[in-house]
Amino acid sequence: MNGFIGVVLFLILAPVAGGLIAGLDRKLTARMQGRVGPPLLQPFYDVGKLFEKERVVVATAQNFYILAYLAFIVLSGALFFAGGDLLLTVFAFTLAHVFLVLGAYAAHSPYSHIGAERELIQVMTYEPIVILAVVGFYMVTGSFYVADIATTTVPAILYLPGVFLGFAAILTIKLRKSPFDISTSHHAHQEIVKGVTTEFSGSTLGQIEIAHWYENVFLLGLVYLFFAWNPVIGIIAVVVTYVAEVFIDNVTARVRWQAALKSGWLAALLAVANLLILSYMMIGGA
Amino acid sequence: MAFLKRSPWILHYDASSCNGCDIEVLACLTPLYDVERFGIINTGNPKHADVLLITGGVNEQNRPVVKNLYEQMPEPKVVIAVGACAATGGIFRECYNIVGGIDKVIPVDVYVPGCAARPEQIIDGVVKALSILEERRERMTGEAQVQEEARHDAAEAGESR
Amino acid sequence: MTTVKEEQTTTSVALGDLIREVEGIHADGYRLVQIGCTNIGEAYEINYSFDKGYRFRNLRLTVEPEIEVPSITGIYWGAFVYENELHDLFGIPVTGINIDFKGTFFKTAEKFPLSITRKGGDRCQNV
Amino acid sequence: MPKRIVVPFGPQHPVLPEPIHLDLVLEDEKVVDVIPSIGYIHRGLEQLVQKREYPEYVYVAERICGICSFMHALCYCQGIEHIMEIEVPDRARYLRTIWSELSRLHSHLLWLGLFADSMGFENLFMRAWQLRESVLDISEDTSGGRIIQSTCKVGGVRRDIEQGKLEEIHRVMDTFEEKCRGLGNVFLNDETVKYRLQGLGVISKDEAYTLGSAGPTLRGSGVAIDHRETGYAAYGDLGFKPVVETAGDCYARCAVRVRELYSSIDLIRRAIEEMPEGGIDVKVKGAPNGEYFSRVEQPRGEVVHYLLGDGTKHLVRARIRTPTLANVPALVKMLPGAQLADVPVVVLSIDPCISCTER
Repeated sequence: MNGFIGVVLFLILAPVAGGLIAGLDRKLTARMQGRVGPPLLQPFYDVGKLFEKERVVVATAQNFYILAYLAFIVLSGALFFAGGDLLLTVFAFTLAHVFLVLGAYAAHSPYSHIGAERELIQVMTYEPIVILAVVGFYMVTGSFYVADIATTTVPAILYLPGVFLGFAAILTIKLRKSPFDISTSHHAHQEIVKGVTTEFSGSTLGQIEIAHWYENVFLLGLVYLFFAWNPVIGIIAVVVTYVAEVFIDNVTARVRWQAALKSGWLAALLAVANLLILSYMMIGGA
Repeated sequence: MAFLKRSPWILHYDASSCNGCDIEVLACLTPLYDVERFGIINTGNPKHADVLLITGGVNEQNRPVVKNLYEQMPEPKVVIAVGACAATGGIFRECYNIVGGIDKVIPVDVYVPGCAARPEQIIDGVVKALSILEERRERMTGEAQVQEEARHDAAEAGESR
Repeated sequence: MTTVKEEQTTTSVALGDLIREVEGIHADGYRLVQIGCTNIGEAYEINYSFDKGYRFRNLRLTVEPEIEVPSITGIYWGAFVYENELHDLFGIPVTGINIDFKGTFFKTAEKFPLSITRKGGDRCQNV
Repeated sequence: MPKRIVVPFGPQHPVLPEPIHLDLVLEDEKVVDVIPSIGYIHRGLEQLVQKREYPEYVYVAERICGICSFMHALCYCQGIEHIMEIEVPDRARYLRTIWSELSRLHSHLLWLGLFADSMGFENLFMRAWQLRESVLDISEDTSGGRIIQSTCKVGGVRRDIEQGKLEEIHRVMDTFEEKCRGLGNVFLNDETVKYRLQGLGVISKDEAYTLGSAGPTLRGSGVAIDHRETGYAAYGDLGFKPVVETAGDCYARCAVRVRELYSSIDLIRRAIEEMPEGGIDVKVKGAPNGEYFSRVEQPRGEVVHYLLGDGTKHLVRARIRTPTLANVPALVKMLPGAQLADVPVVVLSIDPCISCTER
């Protein structure tokens, strides 16, 4: 029953929260750049506008793929907030991005194709860490279920500091921020125009935006899990992490994809080392 | 709901201007003028843009590019000609390679005067363009409704027969 | 009182001697500043300008219309921008350019707008 | 062999403020060949000399390019003055120097911003342009125009800057320099910026020299050529040493421009301190008869105005060779081997000014 309420709340509240977070993000970014920035509700205006625009379809298949992308992002978030299996959640999340890549490939534009290739590289970069994080949670709490992990009394962060740092590093990829905004960027201009989203316009682009809101809420949920033993600290940690990501966006240039991949895997190594030490301690303790 | 007025995304193109107006267009985005306050973003991607800010008197080589950009933008859209050259060809109107004004190539909605046009003037031009954009949107939804009703009527007529 | 520390010299050069002269200048360690052309009514004056330590040397080639001019890109690689310009704006046939745009470097409304004889023509010379 | 694809870059592209088109031949993301095509801004304004009288042509010269506007007017006026043997009053020479260096400051800050944008460093773009506004304020205060100033004319300058205002500019320069140094430090010391720039688009000293490059592109490769050394306007009195870096990569070109900011600020200060009294223009009679290759150091490098007059009010020919055109061959040599992500960075590292190039 609790799970059902979680799903309903997520479906309704996540886009609201995601949009507000995006608005705060833009405001904060503007302040860091010495500007006033847009109104808080700007992301909602943007998406509203996108749905008012004419539908221009470059290739018919792409709309289907984007709808599937949105659906699977929502599904993975829903599974998460229902307290479901974290492994399943992560794989649904990956599948969603495969649809995004397919959508970008369906359009005939070199920018969109290069963006799609880079998106795949990004998936390769962050996937190991996400899986390692799930393994870490299992090692600490003994369960793959979000419901168990969220109600644990064990401070996961103390056991998984390396995993958390690795996760924070790849979070800039997922939030599409510098230094790792190589496949598409939310703010800055790029050599591949808008990368994966170049060929999407109107309501299709609006769907991508909404998917991004759901995605951000889900990712911040994952951050929360590291601190779940104390909800107050958890929420503070989520806010601090997000502000730190915005800050990093504003003090770095974009790197090349090779460096993004390398950093991602270095972060993964850090997480592996963390887990190895953890398993050694547990075996030693047992 | 009129979201369009609150979120005009801009595409800027330099069609043979001297750069003066172009750097002023860019200056609008930066901290002193900061047009993001009004939800204005410089997208650089015609497929995402609502407003085409265009400078310069258009030369022969630019003519197809300008047309192409205009056609790639989804409706509703507006075109703002920034600067004297974009209005008439300006100081270069007698040059052998200048067509003379954006309106010789694509329809223009708002003309921003100046050589170079100042950022305040450009922002003013964008604000003016927004009401035109809103009108276009209303007409577009209106037309869609009319079409929908016509289809509905035709369907009903078909059933009753 | 302005004192500009710069000397300018201009020497005429015959078409047959152009390449040899430019080779000499290159050997002396001059860099290429520009190649420019002037339409002087019935002929073209082509100025090849070089500089070394603010000594400005200018070779002036005077050619009738339709006369082929050899490219100096074999000596100064970067000269292709100027030579394509000579062809596209003045309609001067330049032979042997390393990167030959064949009339597409400057696409003008009117072909060869500054040419004496082929103004408005549309046939590319560098085929 | 990897599959080759051709990616069109421009003419409309978010990182390019002006249209230039490059066909990039890529293997995966590596550039193997590049074919530039230009002409999107070719207006044919050199021809206007036959329709405008020579003093009026200054307005056209100013609009060759909106960024180096003042320098073009200066170069043209100095050329006419040389042909007509006009001696410009000392105060005018100093005022010209101040406006020239203000243009260089605003141009370099503009470039630094665009360069940061090309690396995906949006914050730095905003900061550079924010700083640039204080230069534009001075320029607006002294001439009425933010970008096109119209202060230079044949025989001198059109406006004077009164003593009080000069002192104010001198004062403003202190805080301005401090902020410039802060900004410059980020460009020269930030790790991600260094990572993007060092070793990228290398042009050796000899190559830069024989390719005929100009300005910071040339000086970034270790060649100390700066036309201000010849001492036109007031540079001869003020003394001047070119800024040189030796690495020849994008970082070196960036460093040259950053350090030129400081040297420009210094020149403005000294020009104000040594400002002579007197008139600001002389009366110009007659018409130019003769020819001259007038050269001035623009922010992007040396610009050449070849002016030919036949004793009438209309010149026979004005041929304008701008620094970007001279830097195109170097660009064609720099790009192959770079990653697609580096293309905007390399292209911007020569500070392309397409309006200048194509006239």
